[in-house]
This record gives sequence, C-alpha cells and structure tokens, in this order.
Amino acid sequence: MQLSRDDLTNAYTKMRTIRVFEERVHKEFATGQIPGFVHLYAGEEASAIGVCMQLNGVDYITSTHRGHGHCIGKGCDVGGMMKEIYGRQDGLCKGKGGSMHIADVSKGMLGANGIVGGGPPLACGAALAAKQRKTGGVAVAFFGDGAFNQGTTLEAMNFASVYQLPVFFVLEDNGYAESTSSDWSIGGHNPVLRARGFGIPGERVDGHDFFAVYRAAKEAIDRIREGGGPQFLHIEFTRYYGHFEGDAMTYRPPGEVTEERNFLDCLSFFRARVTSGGLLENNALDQIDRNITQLIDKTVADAKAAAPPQASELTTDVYQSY
Amino acid sequence: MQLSRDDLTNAYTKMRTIRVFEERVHKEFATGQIPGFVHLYAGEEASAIGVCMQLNGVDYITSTHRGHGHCIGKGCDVGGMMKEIYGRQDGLCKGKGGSMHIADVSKGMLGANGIVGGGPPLACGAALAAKQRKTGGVAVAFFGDGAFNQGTTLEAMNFASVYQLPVFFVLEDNGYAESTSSDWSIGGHNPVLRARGFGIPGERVDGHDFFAVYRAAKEAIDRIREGGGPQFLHIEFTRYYGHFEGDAMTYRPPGEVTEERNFLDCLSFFRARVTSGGLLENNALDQIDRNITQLIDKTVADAKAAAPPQASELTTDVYQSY
Amino acid sequence: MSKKSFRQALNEAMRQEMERDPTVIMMGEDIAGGMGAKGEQDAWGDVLGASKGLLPKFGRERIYDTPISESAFIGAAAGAAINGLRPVAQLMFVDFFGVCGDQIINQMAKFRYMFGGKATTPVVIRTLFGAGLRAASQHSQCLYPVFTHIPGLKVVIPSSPYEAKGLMIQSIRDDDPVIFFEHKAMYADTDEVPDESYTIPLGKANVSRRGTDVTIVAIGRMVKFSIQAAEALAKENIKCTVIDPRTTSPLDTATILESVAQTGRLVIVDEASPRCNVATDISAMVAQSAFKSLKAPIRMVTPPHTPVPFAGELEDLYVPNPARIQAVVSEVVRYH
Amino acid sequence: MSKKSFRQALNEAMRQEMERDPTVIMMGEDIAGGMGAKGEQDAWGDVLGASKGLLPKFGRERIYDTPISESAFIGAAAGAAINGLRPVAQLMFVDFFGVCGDQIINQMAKFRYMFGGKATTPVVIRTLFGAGLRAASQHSQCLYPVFTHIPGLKVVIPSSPYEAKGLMIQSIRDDDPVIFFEHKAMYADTDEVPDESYTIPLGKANVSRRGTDVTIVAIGRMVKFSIQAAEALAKENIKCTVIDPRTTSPLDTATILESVAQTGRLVIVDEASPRCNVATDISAMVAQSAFKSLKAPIRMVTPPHTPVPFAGELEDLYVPNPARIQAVVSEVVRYH
Ligand SMILES: Cc1ncc(C[n+]2csc(CCOP(=O)(O)OP(=O)(O)O)c2C)c(N)n1
Ligand SMILES: Cc1ncc(C[n+]2csc(CCOP(=O)(O)OP(=O)(O)O)c2C)c(N)n1
Ligand SMILES: [Mg+2]
Ligand SMILES: [Mg+2]
Repeated sequence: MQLSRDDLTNAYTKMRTIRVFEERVHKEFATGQIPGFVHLYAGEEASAIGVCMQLNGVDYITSTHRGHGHCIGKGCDVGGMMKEIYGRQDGLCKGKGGSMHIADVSKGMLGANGIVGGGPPLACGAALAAKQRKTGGVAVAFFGDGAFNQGTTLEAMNFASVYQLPVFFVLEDNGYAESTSSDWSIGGHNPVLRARGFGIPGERVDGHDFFAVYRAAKEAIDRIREGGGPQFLHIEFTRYYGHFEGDAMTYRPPGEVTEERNFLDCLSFFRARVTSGGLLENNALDQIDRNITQLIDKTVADAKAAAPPQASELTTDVYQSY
Repeated sequence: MQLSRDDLTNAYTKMRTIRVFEERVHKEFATGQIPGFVHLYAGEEASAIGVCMQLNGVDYITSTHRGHGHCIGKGCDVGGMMKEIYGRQDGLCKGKGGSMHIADVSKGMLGANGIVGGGPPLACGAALAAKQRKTGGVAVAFFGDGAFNQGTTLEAMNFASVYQLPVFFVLEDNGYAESTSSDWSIGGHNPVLRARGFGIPGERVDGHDFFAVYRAAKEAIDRIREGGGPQFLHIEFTRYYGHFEGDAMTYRPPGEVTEERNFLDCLSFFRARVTSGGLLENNALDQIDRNITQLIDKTVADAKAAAPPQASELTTDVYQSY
Repeated sequence: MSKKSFRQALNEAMRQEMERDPTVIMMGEDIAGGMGAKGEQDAWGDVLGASKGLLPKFGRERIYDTPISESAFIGAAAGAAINGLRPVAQLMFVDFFGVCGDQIINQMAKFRYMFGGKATTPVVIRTLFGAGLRAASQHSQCLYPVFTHIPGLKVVIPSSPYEAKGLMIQSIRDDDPVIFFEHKAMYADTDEVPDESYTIPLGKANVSRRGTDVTIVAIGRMVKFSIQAAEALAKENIKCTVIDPRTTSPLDTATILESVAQTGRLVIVDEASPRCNVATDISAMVAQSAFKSLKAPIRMVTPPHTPVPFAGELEDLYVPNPARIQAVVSEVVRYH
Repeated sequence: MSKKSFRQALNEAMRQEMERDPTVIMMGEDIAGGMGAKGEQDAWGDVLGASKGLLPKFGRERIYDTPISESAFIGAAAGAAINGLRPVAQLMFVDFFGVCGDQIINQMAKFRYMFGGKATTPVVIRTLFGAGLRAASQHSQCLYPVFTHIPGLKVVIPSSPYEAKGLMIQSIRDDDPVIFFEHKAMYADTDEVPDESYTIPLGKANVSRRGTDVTIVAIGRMVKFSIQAAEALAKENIKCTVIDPRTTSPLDTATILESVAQTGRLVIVDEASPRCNVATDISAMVAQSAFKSLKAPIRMVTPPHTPVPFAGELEDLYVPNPARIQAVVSEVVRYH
C-alpha cells in the first residue's frame, strides 16, 4: 500500500472537512436554526474517506441517515450540502431533501436515506447496471450495525452474491442503533461470519485507523474490480455525538465518548502516524485545519444568507412529466 | 433414539396419509373440480412428520403455501382439510381460505401462508408468547429454500437469536423455488453456515430418511426446550409434483422425479427399514395403506357432497366487532 | 383530571392497561432504550418518549426492545397475539410500513377471514405520522388511507390528548388489529385529561362543535386547525359543525350524514396525500348517500400531490392550515 | 393486426421495446425460469407466461431471474434505473408489495423530489392483480389505490389486449416509475392488436362507448363488464358513456368531467376494496368540480369491505359483475 504525499494530504483534508463540518453543524443546530432531524458522522471519518478514496467517476455509493461524511467522501459540494441542510433553494436538492436526503447523482452519490436498510438494494442495482453496461464501476453500500439486521440489507447481500455483483458492503458499526447496542442486536455477534453465510468474504477492521480501513477497502475493491464478486467490511468505531442532535446519550457509560475522543480519534491517530513517519509535517496539517475552518465558516455564512425555496417549488420535481 | 411400535405406526400412518391425500388431490385437481392454486407436499413427508412428532398441544407451527403436510403433521382434521380445499362451508376455514390458507389455531397450526417468508416472524411471536407465559411451548417455522432468501425469514432468525426464543427454523429444501434451483438462489450454498451467521446452530439432514429427520428434530427441540435458544435444520429432498398443479416441470432434467421416487422415496425407505429390522410387519403396513385409502376416499366423497358457503358468509369474520 | 400532554396521555394509557392486564406487552425499537448498552436503561422510552417509565415498572418481560427488523417484530406481535398476549408494537414512523407491510396487510388483517373466523389477533400498532417537523419526505407521511383501505384493520387517529388516552385504552382492549396513529407535531399539545382509566369507543365520531351552516369533517391534527377556523368564522357569523371521526375504519357515517342533512354543506380536511385519501372516501360516501341534502359542492382541503418537502417555507405551504380551511369554508357557505 | 391474447400483447410489447432499446432489461422471479436448474431454461417465462420467449432472444444479460427477495430486486431495479438502464421488474402479484413496499413508495417514488429534480428513475413494475381465479385473500387484491395515493408514481391499468400493448410500450419509455397492473383473469382475453409497435399516452382516458344518459367510469377488468352492462342497457334504450381512465395516476379528469357535464349521472365501477379506493377518488373529484351538473347521486359499484374469499360461490358475489352494474346504472338513470 503506497500512499503518496498527495493522497495523504487529500485523505487528511477530507477527514478534517467532515469533522469540522459536523462539529459546526452540531453547534449551529443548538442555536435552533437548522431544521429537522440531523445525524452527525464525527468519529467515523476514516470509513467514508478510506473507502471513497478507492472510487472514481463510474462508481456509486448509497448512504444512510448519517450521510454527510459519505457525501464529502464522494465529492459532493460542501457549500451545496450546507445549504441543503439549511433548506435553501441553492442546496444540493433545492432544499427539498435536507440532511437525511442529500444526494448528488451526477457525483455517483445516490442519496442519504431516511430508511434504515434503504440503500443496499439500490447499490445492487447500480452495480448490476455497471456490470451489464461494462463500465467497470463498483457500488458501495454503507450501512450501520442496526441496518445489518434489516431484511432489505440481508436480501441485498444474497442478491449480490448470487449475481456476483460488484458491490462493496460496508458495515459501519458505531456500537449503537439509536440507543440499542450492536453487541446485543446482531445475533451471533460475528458480522464477518454472517456475510460468509451469504457467500461474501469479508474482514473486520479498526475504524479509528484510517490506514487499516484504506488497506482493507483497497483490497476488497481491487478484488471486486477483478470480478471477484461482492465483498464485505466490518468497521468498528464510535460516534461522537448523539444518535441525532438532541439525544442525551444516557445509554452510554459516562466517559465513553471522551475516552474515544482522547485516545482513539482517527484524525489524531492519522496525524501522529504521518508526522512521526515523516510523511507530512505538523504545520502543513495545521494549515489545512485553518483552511477548512475558513471554508466551513463560509459555507455556514452563505447558507444562512441564502434564499429559501420559492413557493412555486412546492409542486415541481414530482414527475419528469405528468 | 427409541421409537416404540406405536411411534413407528403413527409415523408411517401420518406420512402415508399425507402421501395419499396429495396424490388424491393431484388426481382430483386434474378433473377441474378443485379451484385455485394448489401446491403438493408429496415427497417431503419425512419433514412434516419427523418434526411434528416432537410437538404437543402447547406448541405452534407456521407453514407455507405447500401446507397440507404440515397440517396433517400438527393434527388438523383431514376431512376438514379436504372440504377446505374444495371450498366448502364445513371446511376448516369455512371455505374462505382454501389450500393456501388452511389453518387450525386451536391445534397450534397457524396457517398455510400465501406469502413466501410470511411464517417465520409469526413463529417468533408464538415463541415469544410461549416463553413469556412460561407454557414450555416451542414454535416451528417451516419454510422453503426460496423463502430462505426472503428478508422476513432472515430478520426472524436474527430476532429469535437475539431473544433466544424457542423457535425451530426448518428449511425444507426441495431443490426448487418454482422453477429456480436452490443451488443457484442461496448465495454461499451453505444454509447451515448462514444460520450460524445469525448465531443459530443447525445441521443438514437427508430428507428422504425419516429417521435422520426425526433424530435431528428431536435433538434440536430438546435443546430448545432446555432453553438452548433457536435451532436450525436444513432438510434436503425433492417434490414429486410441479410447483403447483399445472406446472409441467420442464426445468427439471428428465427422469429426476422418477429416480427420486424409485430410489429415494421416504415411505419406501421407512418401510424397508422397519420391516427388515423386524419392527413392523409388511401386512400391518399394507393394512394401514388400505385404511388410509378408504379414509381419503371418504374425505373426497364428503367434500364433493358438502355444501358451499352461504352467501351471507361473504361479509362475516372480517372483524371480531366493527 | 389534570393538564397532560399528548405524550403523557399515551404514557398513562399504556401504563394503566399494562397494570390492569398482564397479557399486554410492548415491542419496538428503543421502546425502552439502552438495550445491551452499559449506560442507562429506559434511556429513550421510544423515539419521542411516550413509553418512558414503563420499563422500571414492568421490566424486560413485558417490554421488548427490538433490533431494526420491523417485519420480524411486527409479525411477532401478530404471532404473540394468536398465542394469548395483547402486544402493543411501535412502528416508529408509519413511513416505514413499506419494510413490514405484509405482516400487517396480508397476515394480521386477514387471519380472521382466511381462517373462517377462528383467529383473534388483538394487536395494536402505534405509529407516528404527519408533517410539520421538517422531517422531509420519508418521515412525514400520513398513510392512514392505505390502512383504511385494507379490510380487517381498524384505524384510530386521536385529535387531542384526551382522545389519545381514551382511544388507546380502547384499542388495547379491542380484539381486532388496530393501527393507532399519533401525530408527531401534537406530542406537546396539552389538554385536561382524567387521571383514571377511561375508554372511547371505536367507530363513534366526536362532534367538537355544533353549527348549522356547514359541516367540517377533519382528521387528526386537522381537527384542531378546523376548530380554529370555525372560531374565526364564528366572528363572521358562520356557524360550523366540526366532526372528528376519531377512527377512519370503522367510520361513523351516521354522524356525518346527520350533520350534512342539517347543513347541506361539507368541507373535509385531510392531511394525507390527496389521491384516494380519507377526504375522497368521506366525500364519496356523502355524495352517494346525501345527494338531496347537498347545497354546495363538497370541498376537500388537503396537501398537493407531492412528497413532503424539507424546507420549512415549503412544508408550511404543504400542510393545510386554519387560514386555508377558513377560506374554503367561506366559499362553500357563500355558494349558491 | 391479428387476434392476440392479453398475454401475447404484453409479450410483444416487451419484446419490441427490448429490441428497440438495449437499455431495457427485465427482472423478476422465474421471469425466464429454470435458473440454475438442469432442465429447460425459459421454462416459465414468468408465472403466467407473459415473458416466455424473451430469454432465447435476449439472453441472461438482459433477463434477470431473481431469488425470492422482492426488496432486493425491486430496489435494484431503481438503482439500475439511476445508472442508465430501463428495468422492467415483475412483482409477481401486487399482494406481495408488503415485502418490498419501501423501495417503491419511499425510494423510487420520491427520488426526484427529494433530490431536487436531479434524479430520473425509469422503472416499470409489472404486477398481477385482481380476483376471479379462486386465488384467495393473499393473491387476489387490487391495491392500485395504494399506489395511486403515493405522489411520484404513475399507475397504469390496461383494460384489454390492445390497451395492454400500447400502454406497456409507453410505460417502458416513460421516465417516471410506473406501476403496471395486469389483471390475471384477463390473460386469456383476446383482441385485435396491431403487430407493429405503438404507444398509448399515459393520462388520457379512452371513451369506449358514448351515450347521453349516464357516465360509467370503470377500471381494468371492470371496463369490459361495464360495456356488457351498457350493451344490455342499450336494449332498454338507456344510453351509456363508458370511460376507461387507463391510468389512475395521472387521472384524466377532463374527460370524466366533460362527460358528466353532458349526462349529469355517474356510476364508478372499481374492483378494489371500497374504502379510499379509486371510485371514491373519482367520485370526490366530480362532487367537488361538477356539482351543478349532477342530476343524481354518484354511485359506486365495488366489492364489500372484506378480504377476497376463496370459495367460488363467495368470490363471484365479491367481484362486481355486469348484472350488478346494470342494476345500479338503471337506478341512477331513473333517479329524480
Ligand atoms: C426502516 C426504519 N426503521 C427505523 C428507523 C428509525 N431509525 C433511524 S436511524 C436508526 C438507527 C440506525 O442504526 P445504525 O444502522 O446502527 O446506524 P447509525 O445511526 O448508528 O449510524 C433507527 C432505528 C428508520 N429510519 N427506518
Ligand atoms: C413474497 C412472495 N413472493 C413470491 C411468491 C410467489 N411464490 C409462491 S411459492 C414460490 C416459490 C417458493 O419456493 P420455496 O420457498 O422453495 O418453497 P417450495 O414451493 O419449494 O415449497 C414463489 C416464488 C409469493 N407467494 N410470495
Ligand atoms: Mg450504529
Ligand atoms: Mg423449494
């Protein structure tokens, strides 16, 4: 696994973009200006970026209600995302979708999804089309530990296996589905074995370690592109915020998040690794941090200043023709 | 495993009852007098009987569109069944259900089911109630190889695993779902491994061998009754008739059924085993055969002579009160 | 009697029924919360907190948190009901019925009929519905027309905390499968609600207000909006009857027809998507049965035929509001 | 032009579109048949044989038999549509939508709106519906009212082989998700059907028969029954207009309103369960928009609010038939 200086810079930049984006949304949400349900991805950045760095223009991803990180990973415009979250006319979805439905099909991002388990069947379809049209494309289905028990997800795994579709099933196990522990909800407690039960090879990785995710994702996606059929990855980490904004997280033992933040943070871990290895320098990373903070400041300011959708938008975009 | 003379007689009688019932329905269907979709169980008798012999009054089963064998196994009245298949007022369901919906809740038979994968969630509920009410009861979910890929079945396995419910998942793999081969449709080709992926132990048995099924079912249900949680059994055999009556079975290689009938028939196998072992005598078995033929003759005659439902029945039984 | 929120009223109803009847159990995702986790149990008490406090009282033998697998646990509720329990299962948002619809529509709804009257399936499915919280297209639908369409189901839609408590208790005692709709934007509404247990029968409309000029039939949250519209109209000396059917299946057609016989004018307010919804259902029933009484076209106030939009500016246009109701009623009253 | 059955008309439509457009693919359970089996491939050509013969022509790169997992493959159809294909997926019986409803109702139906107009999902879901084959409660429902209720879906219901072919070709070319309903009891009906490809636009009703006394609007198989009733009534000198909307979403309200303006009398015949169905939808639309024209109550001919029974004696009472339609129309014409 060779990661060039550019790759590393890119990885760090994108992970940091997610982090700053999410922390800022968290802060702004608390002021009451962001409407609806918002689920933050902070703490899970290594997954979106470690996986999406393997992808290109012919590839697709399906996402979840916790979709901001995947959007950024797949190259969605950050300004358009923020405007969407604020419900603005210029948002990625004209303000009609919001946080739970951000999408940019032109970027291969088939949507955050308000339905747990909604994405994996869609990913199978995108993969089937890629295979049939011989585009060389791969589809990644990101889904949570909770979604791993949903029939739609399980059916999709079987379907992909039977047709040996180029789908990468990425289980983002952040320990909880809402307030329910994944240790409890996943019968058998062995996701990799479950995937094998559908004929899909996979492995488990530590999601705090970008390099581990990157390596595993690369190997899996290489196998898929070589015609090896669907692959599975179980990524373990934690989320830093509540299930959604407003969740007091009393179901978590005191200190759980602090401990993860202090000792297992994927960004700190990345920084330590690249600086101690002499691959990137602290001041370059600091500069990236400053740039991103500025960028996100600007997206928030722009989003706040942006116009809401016009009344006439209510009834457009239902059909192509009707 | 000790099977008394009575047990063996009982097993043979019930398996033969299913066989004669099904062969007779096949014949009568061809005359055009039986309405609707009819799916025959002939060839699979060892499953229904090998499993249901372990059950008693506190236990429940859920069945499939191919439900006649399960009904007989769980003790439904054969005359009431035949009348139901003919759509008669005195049928088990007053002629409102037909072959695909025969049920007798008072017998713990929660219904044949027109929806593939419809039963396993229901079995979980019956099991949960049995556990909560401490009745000692077990619930058996019978389902086919096709149903094993349906999300409802897979969810039910996870649900039962998580709550360690007293459910016995019985996969009746007759090689086909309609015209689709189970070798193809079950990704990974290893049902026992798939069940393990949900934390459910299981094994594979030869469904032509009643004794193998009986032994495996007994062990599994004993484990369940001792609090061992859900268990799984993969039974392999074939069906003797088409998917439904009218199916020409061209997707099967020529001679496949004949070969199974001639060399792997569960009833012939049973008879050979018990007579050669000196456990039962040929003439006693012949007598059973004759009795059953008479019984089924009578159920058909009765069903044909029975009155159809009265017009007023159309709108009753929708609600308990409305 | 004391002021209680919709949430509290539901909580009290479920608590009192669970106390009264040991066969009542609860199931759902995070219905207590904290399952398998190391922190607080009962951490959520369902997503909007209506079942909070039941776990400490009734324990995990009565309260079943579930993995995310609606088909499994909604189906299990049906299976448990056949085996002697009375489950109250939460389908968190009714929008999710697409992942478990079969267990509702083809299984529990049809058991009794398919089995020739020999099955009883006393299940309550509580579910959140409705727009107003900027929850966007997949968390804001009404969908009760779909359940009203299906024979074998009862459909209950309370319009206030008082109604919520009485209807919930009755629904739990009912022997048929009941889909119980809770409007998420009404959770904080408060009302005088008796402390003791009481029931409101299913199939009996409530006439919230009587007036001779026009009949308004409204569903769920639209009842409150219609009363507000009626109050405003009263100032213009337009006297409205406001009928809350409470349940759309069974539907109390008699009360609606009686009122239309008197007023000759009907407006129906339904938050559901406009095609094949309850407004069309009631309109058609009246157009068929009270033709002679009608002095004006039956008007329906509904959202447009679009998914529910996210942006507040659009969602506020989407949901019928008192001003729109008032305007339509005025037109109907003036019609000659 | 030659006599073709409903089945043949569908087969021809799909074949011609697959020939014309290489992005059209097919998916479904046993849509060809024999998958993975050692005997004949294309053994079924779907459960009632409408796609038989397509496999030899187009091969397994265009025809995807699927495991029994409707959520997976119906969802995959949506995902493939976003990635450049035009899938025609079969949901074998519409009764099964409960196991995959989410992919239809919350995913493909809403993509375009939720994504701000930036998605196109050209999927056709073909599905069998309707009673008459003694297939009992779980294989005989209509359920098109449910799909008509959902914004973002189009709902097509052909009433004859001719209609089936033209509407199927148009549905495949349409860029929105279309639910295409095929009445299983009409599969053997025959009709003169052109051999060449042709389209029938979605949203344009067909007036099968013109008469000035009364308007009958009928859906799917009920069109044929209504024409039979109209023919019988013609002998009594009652002149009926029979309108087949062809699609319930979009609905050609103009054609219906025009006719009612002329006749002043309306009967709607709908095989779907009576509550919140298409009959109520059309009735309500007319009651709201053509009040002044109406000379008699709008009458609906539907089944009762019960599941579909198995026994033939009951099922025949359940389904509306020409005699019942005739009786109701007579009453409406005689109304003063
Ligand atoms: C079908 C469905 N059921 C339930 C929900 C409510 N819900 C939203 S997110 C969530 C938890 C998801 O957990 P997981 O898959 O682990 O993802 P995470 O939130 O941890 O990222 C639940 C139950 C839903 N949106 N859709
Ligand atoms: C949800 C659903 N999908 C499809 C069908 C149509 N169908 C009925 S039986 C069947 C095949 C079932 O195969 P399997 O589970 O192996 O049972 P078998 O018929 O072999 O006993 C199918 C596809 C159905 N009834 N329900
Ligand atoms: Mg999680
Ligand atoms: Mg099978």
